[in-house]
Amino acid sequence: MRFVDEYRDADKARALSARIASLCEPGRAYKFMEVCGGHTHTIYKHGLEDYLPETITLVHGPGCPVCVIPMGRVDDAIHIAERPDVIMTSFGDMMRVPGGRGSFFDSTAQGADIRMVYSPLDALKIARREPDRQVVFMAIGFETTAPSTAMTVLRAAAEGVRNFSVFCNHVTIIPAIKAILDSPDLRLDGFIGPGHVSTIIGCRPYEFIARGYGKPLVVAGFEPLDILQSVYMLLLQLAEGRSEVENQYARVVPWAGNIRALRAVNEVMELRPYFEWRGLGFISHSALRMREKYAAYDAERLFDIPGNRVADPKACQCGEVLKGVLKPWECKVFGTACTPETPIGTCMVSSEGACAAYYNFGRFSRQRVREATR
Amino acid sequence: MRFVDEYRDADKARALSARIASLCEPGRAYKFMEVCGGHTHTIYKHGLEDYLPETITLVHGPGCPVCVIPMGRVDDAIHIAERPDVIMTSFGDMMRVPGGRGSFFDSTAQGADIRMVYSPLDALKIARREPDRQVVFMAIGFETTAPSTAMTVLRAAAEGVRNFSVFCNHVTIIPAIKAILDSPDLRLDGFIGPGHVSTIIGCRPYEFIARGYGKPLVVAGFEPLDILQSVYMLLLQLAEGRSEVENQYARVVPWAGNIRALRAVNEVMELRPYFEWRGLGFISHSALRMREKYAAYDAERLFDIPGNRVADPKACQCGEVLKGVLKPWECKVFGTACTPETPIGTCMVSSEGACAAYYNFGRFSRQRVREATR
Amino acid sequence: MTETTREQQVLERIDRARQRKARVREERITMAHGAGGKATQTLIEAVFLDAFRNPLLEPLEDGAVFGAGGARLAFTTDSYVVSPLFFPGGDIGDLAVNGTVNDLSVCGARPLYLSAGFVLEEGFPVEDLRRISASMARAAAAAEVSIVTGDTKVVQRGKADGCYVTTAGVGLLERDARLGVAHARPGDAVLVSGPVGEHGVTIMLARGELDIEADVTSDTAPLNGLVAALQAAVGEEVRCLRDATRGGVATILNEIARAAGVAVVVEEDAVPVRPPVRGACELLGIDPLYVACEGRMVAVVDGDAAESALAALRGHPLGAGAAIVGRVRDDPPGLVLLKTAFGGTRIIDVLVGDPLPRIC
Amino acid sequence: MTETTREQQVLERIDRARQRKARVREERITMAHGAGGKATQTLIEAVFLDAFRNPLLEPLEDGAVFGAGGARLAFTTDSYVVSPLFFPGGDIGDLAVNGTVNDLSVCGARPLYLSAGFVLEEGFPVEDLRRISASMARAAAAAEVSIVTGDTKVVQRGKADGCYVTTAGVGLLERDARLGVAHARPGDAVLVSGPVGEHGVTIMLARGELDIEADVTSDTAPLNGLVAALQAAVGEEVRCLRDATRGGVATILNEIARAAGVAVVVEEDAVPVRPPVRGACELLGIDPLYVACEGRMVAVVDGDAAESALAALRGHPLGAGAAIVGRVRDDPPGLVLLKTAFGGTRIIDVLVGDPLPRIC
Amino acid sequence: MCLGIPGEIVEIPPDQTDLARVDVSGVRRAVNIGLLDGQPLRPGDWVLIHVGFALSKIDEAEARAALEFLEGIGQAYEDELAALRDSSIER
Amino acid sequence: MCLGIPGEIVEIPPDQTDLARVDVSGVRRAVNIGLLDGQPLRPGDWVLIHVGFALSKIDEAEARAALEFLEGIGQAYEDELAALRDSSIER
Ligand code: SF4
Ligand code: SF4
Ligand SMILES: [Mg+2]
Ligand SMILES: [Mg+2]
Ligand SMILES: [Mg+2]
Ligand SMILES: [Mg+2]
Ligand SMILES: [Mg+2]
Ligand SMILES: [Mg+2]
Ligand SMILES: [Mg+2]
Ligand SMILES: [Mg+2]
Ligand SMILES: [Mg+2]
Ligand SMILES: [Mg+2]
Repeated sequence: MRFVDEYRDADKARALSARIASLCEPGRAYKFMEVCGGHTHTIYKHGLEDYLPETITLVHGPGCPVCVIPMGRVDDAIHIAERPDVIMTSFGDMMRVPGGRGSFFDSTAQGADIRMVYSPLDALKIARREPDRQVVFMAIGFETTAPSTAMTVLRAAAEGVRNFSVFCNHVTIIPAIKAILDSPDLRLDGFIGPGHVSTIIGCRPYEFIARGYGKPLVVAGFEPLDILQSVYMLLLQLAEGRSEVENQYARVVPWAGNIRALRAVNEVMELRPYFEWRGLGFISHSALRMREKYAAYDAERLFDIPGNRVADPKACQCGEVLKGVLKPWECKVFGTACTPETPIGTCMVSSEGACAAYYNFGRFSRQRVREATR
Repeated sequence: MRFVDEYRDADKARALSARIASLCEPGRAYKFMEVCGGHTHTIYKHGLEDYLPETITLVHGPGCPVCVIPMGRVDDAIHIAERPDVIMTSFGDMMRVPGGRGSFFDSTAQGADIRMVYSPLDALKIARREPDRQVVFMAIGFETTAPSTAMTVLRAAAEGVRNFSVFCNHVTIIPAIKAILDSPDLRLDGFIGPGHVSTIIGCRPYEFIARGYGKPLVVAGFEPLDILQSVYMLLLQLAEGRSEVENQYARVVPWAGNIRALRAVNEVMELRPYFEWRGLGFISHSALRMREKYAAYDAERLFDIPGNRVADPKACQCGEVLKGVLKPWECKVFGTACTPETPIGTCMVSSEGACAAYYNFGRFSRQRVREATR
Repeated sequence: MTETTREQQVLERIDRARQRKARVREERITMAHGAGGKATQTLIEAVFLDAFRNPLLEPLEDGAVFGAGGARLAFTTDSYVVSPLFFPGGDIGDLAVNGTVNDLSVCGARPLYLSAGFVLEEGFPVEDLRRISASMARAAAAAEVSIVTGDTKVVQRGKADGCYVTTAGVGLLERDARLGVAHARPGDAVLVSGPVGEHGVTIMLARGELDIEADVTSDTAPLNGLVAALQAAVGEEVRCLRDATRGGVATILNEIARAAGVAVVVEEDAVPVRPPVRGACELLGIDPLYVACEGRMVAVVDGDAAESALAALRGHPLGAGAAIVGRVRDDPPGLVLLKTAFGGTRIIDVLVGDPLPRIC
Repeated sequence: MTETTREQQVLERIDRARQRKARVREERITMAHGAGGKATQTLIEAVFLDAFRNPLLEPLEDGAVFGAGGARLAFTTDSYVVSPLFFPGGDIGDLAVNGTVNDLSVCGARPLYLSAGFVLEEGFPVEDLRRISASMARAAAAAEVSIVTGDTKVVQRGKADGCYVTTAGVGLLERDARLGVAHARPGDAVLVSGPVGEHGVTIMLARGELDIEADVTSDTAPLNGLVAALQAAVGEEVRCLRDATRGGVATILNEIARAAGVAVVVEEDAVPVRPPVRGACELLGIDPLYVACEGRMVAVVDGDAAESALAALRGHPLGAGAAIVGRVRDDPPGLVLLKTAFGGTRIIDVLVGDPLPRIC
Repeated sequence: MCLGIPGEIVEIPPDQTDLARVDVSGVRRAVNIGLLDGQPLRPGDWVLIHVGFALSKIDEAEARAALEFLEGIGQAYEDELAALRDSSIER
Repeated sequence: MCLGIPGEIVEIPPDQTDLARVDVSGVRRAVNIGLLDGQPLRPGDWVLIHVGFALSKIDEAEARAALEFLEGIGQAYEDELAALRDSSIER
């Protein structure tokens, strides 16, 4: 067992597909939101829509940590990165994300020292190796990633490394889901819950959705069969009149989450009163910042940052896409002015972004292809 | 008048040559030392020996500032240059001079920041442009060059530039000439005096040679006719039984020298009690160092230097060549182990060095050429 | 208007946008311009093709084919800037020889003579240069070509990364086949000559920054023998050949679809990928189809000759892992579609720049 | 033993030492290895020739000449790393085109097709790349060649100096002349096609570090027209042609003397040097004979054809400043001698590295 | 959200308690297991890897159960298809 | 010793008293004239340049005198040669 290929089996997919079709009430349209950009990526990458009846629409949610970083924060990070004493470190995903003054890649082309890392621990390693430079880690990600940042800060503190700091942009998913549930313009039938966030926070935090809003939520894995099964489980709940939090991804997600990880995050970080989400605006208690106690590791405290809000480009409809109100192709600039090589919005940059996933993987007429390959 | 081509005229040379020949006593061999490497360069570069009778031998003296720098000082300079905060600046002439651990060029290949400059003022300019680095000027040269270094230090002090310093290796020619006159193994009939040194020190300092040692000296310019004329003037003195200091180069050299320049040097530098000359050993009061007052501009005080004496390679006979005791081609390694691409001694590096001049310009049989072109 | 119709209109609008003349929007060169993807194509078309335009350059094939003094020749060049210079399975030297041998081979030419231009960084170890030269000599001998002319420049420390090599090559076209990506037509079969992505993964891991270990070695190899074997078997049926380098197999398939105005439909299951390459790509969140090879080629052959072509490739040591990976279709023109192992369909597009390691 | 005899013996010993197989003694590459002088020759012979050895490479001419498919072709390459990229009279673009055109021309070939490989530094202005490309295109048009294939690589900031260009070129030999430095024989005349050292001085001054101003512009130019004019006039009488680049005219004369085992005797007075080049060289203490040109060539022709050759060169705009500068003699073999303006004789040797500005 | 990859622990070096060598399809990397403190881990166990950290231990029993469910559905589907075929033949 | 080059002053910028623009065969560079303080300098004067400094002002009268001496020698030489030729003809 590799816990990968087993969940990419076309035969099982056909069987599930038939079940899904049989669970759909004739004439009823279903809208499920996959909260997580990882799911969006899987859906397009494997062509999962080919297994869904036309009456089921998968709506892409706000769960791409790259897509929700506002332009001003990118500018702030670049401002830090441009200091000659600084080595900025970042996940590859952030490199092309445009702020108001260009992306990290644009910045390196102009001389900033920005390096891709696979892990925050790699950034710490660079700090150890280059003691004369200030190494800043551009921390992004949801609850999945925050514990790794926290653990790295704790290790830096334990080792007394003094030239390492974190520019903290970690966000939390629950307030964003709540914002979407409260927004008037979207009717959803259920949620495909974020599997990897749930490895940390567990399944309980979603119960308000099932209880308070009456929407079923299935925490789902990231292989295509995981998602297909989750759709099946959502339809089953609807058919049976239930609205519960279920865990399709029990092989990985413990119901209670990872206490050790939550403790590490809580030690190092605290909730911000509010944080701006790209496209969604300010959301209360939706992000993390470094605690006073770890001020020495907080790039936001160590470096002057301009902290300017940058308005999204006029044409940008990322907010509507992130809320699931618009499909990517419904944005007026999609695929013409906004493409992966010239992204206007962040959803076109990250491969988890709904626009990028649709553009890169889904930009064709299924109907014509079906005809051509008949 | 360009003060150049006028002194390269072959007709006048032939006339002088005839005069010179007519002044030579039949059967007598003459040995004149051109003190200055610049003269050596001119002699070979223009093929001046073709105008001299076989009975006149020009003996090359110690007047090449590059050739006399001992290996230990090169190592010291490289030691400073290898500091990451230092930009070493140097005249092109020094770049290939080997110390015990290689040359400036070898050092740049290994990462040191060593830059060629045309003038010490250019080094000061770099210091102004790069205030975060320490800019060190590798000062070499005889009295000709020391005033320029001194003026540059005075300007740095006046402007308050604090990241500029001088690694002072200036030497003075008179003690070296005296050492040669005192050496038992050389019989000379007269001296071709260093013209450009004399622009600064004038002609008086040579009088002890004419009076005390009874050898005529003619301060000479650097065009081939200047040297030919100086030989003529020396022969005339000998023929007339005189032994005087004469100034062939009066168009450039004032009898009294340049007081302003001597003052600048005296303000910034003082005589060292002794200094090692490559090949010649320690000579008293033969070099300059920075005065205490300008300690802030003295690289020797600012940086730790190893200050090791490095013994010349065993095979090296530069000392004998610099004293005029050996002709370059008489050194056992000349042209085989010691070549411009793999110099063992410094005389093979600088184009003023007697070995390099002979190797590059004179390495052929005049007799065979005369036959071949007859 | 139904949603499907609206979507359809958007797709057509996009298609038109993509047909437009390429324009470099950036003011400065970025790494993406060298990654072999869209940015590279745009740079080449909007700057170089625009300036140099001539009928031989225009097809932007792997090499130019022309007649001179009665002979039909192919001519190509590539610059090599790989880091590290030495890596499991090869070094910049054999890479530079094989790369140019391959570009000539896929033009249908027999590679004859190579040139080599070196840009060396001051301080570069002479011993490393000897190793590189020895490896070039071995690669040249293996490919039966001679390095007949060259040039050496040295730049100051900090103005290069040790050693850059530019090779150019001249080859002779001995048969009349006119190969070109524009020649693919519906019904043709698409083959790859072996497992993909091995060179690129090897280089990524050899840099050491990712702290990942795997038994992967570069696939660098000369393809002239393999091409000869293919031509001997199905010479007339070969439409085009391309060696997969930067941008990987995906980029080549897109060039074919675009140049020939056809659709290329690839079966994900059929694309050979060795487990460690798959594992590294999973860890890094990248797609092996975009990862560089240096000894693999894509061949488009007449559909009826597919099996003979496959047999010919597999009969050669360098083609042992060859596979038929897809078919050419007429619609939708210009697109490369992937039938996923999962049974779905998606596009394989050209990347903007390098595939970036991805964590989210 | 007389002093003269002893000196003679030493000179012979040196001669033997110089005949010995070249050996690279340095452990690391230095700037001298790229300067075109002795260190470059040694590196090429001891590393590259040693590794790649084959009869076409062996003569180490400006290009290789071979037959392919019945045609006689010339093939050459050069990498360009000039700094600054733009300078009075040209830029790296026309330099790269002209340089390869010239290397083909002096092989006796008609230059036909060029390749261009670019190594770009991240951050390089796209506008500068356009300027360079436009200038390459103009130079190609002027030389009647086409740039038919190319390659682009991008390296990280700090791993190049803006833009390096490597061109290779293919030319066709239409007449049977076998040119080569080894063909010079006693009695031949040596010509240069115009004033020397203008490119090198222009570059030195354009760097701005020396704070020297002068009205000098690069002499970069395509020599194919000039070569054709010379061949039309005295085709059979031409022994060899060389374009003077790094190392200047002096280096070429030494290659001739060494390869043909002859003496070359040059008249200093006859060597054309424009006043500002002379002035800059005086200020810097360097010799114009060692300074690079990019549009001048040295021609060795039968002595009897010298005047016709001179007339042919002077009849072409690029040869207006041509001059007969010397003669080939039999003794002393391997040496280049200069009869100075002053009436003396001296050697012109090959430099170790770049001519260094000299203050003492 | 966020890329998570299953990997098999192949070694837990005794000297570094928070590091494990993990294998993904023959590819190995050191992974920080500090977030699984208190959970018994040994070679052969599978973990979910994210940015160099193991976020959770994979529960093979749960995995098997889920696959059995999927296979069950698959089987039921095959049966239905077969039934369908039979019925259409009868028709 | 040390390379010294004659150059002609072409300009003394009024604002920078210790700098002069000097021309050498059409090549121009700014040269520091601080070491010639107190000597009147103006365009047309020649100075000896060394490492960016003017070391001395060239004395044209002296230069002319020296050249005249050399020409004198040359003339005497020509006369002698002529005499020699005459005498050999006579002989
Ligand atoms: S197409 Fe671009 S601007 Fe529009 S929603 Fe998508 S990413 Fe945002
Ligand atoms: S040949 Fe070399 S070692 Fe001998 S004296 Fe000359 S420089 Fe010194
Ligand atoms: Mg190719
Ligand atoms: Mg190519
Ligand atoms: Mg290629
Ligand atoms: Mg060359
Ligand atoms: Mg480097
Ligand atoms: Mg050439
Ligand atoms: Mg060439
Ligand atoms: Mg060339
Ligand atoms: Mg290429
Ligand atoms: Mg640079």
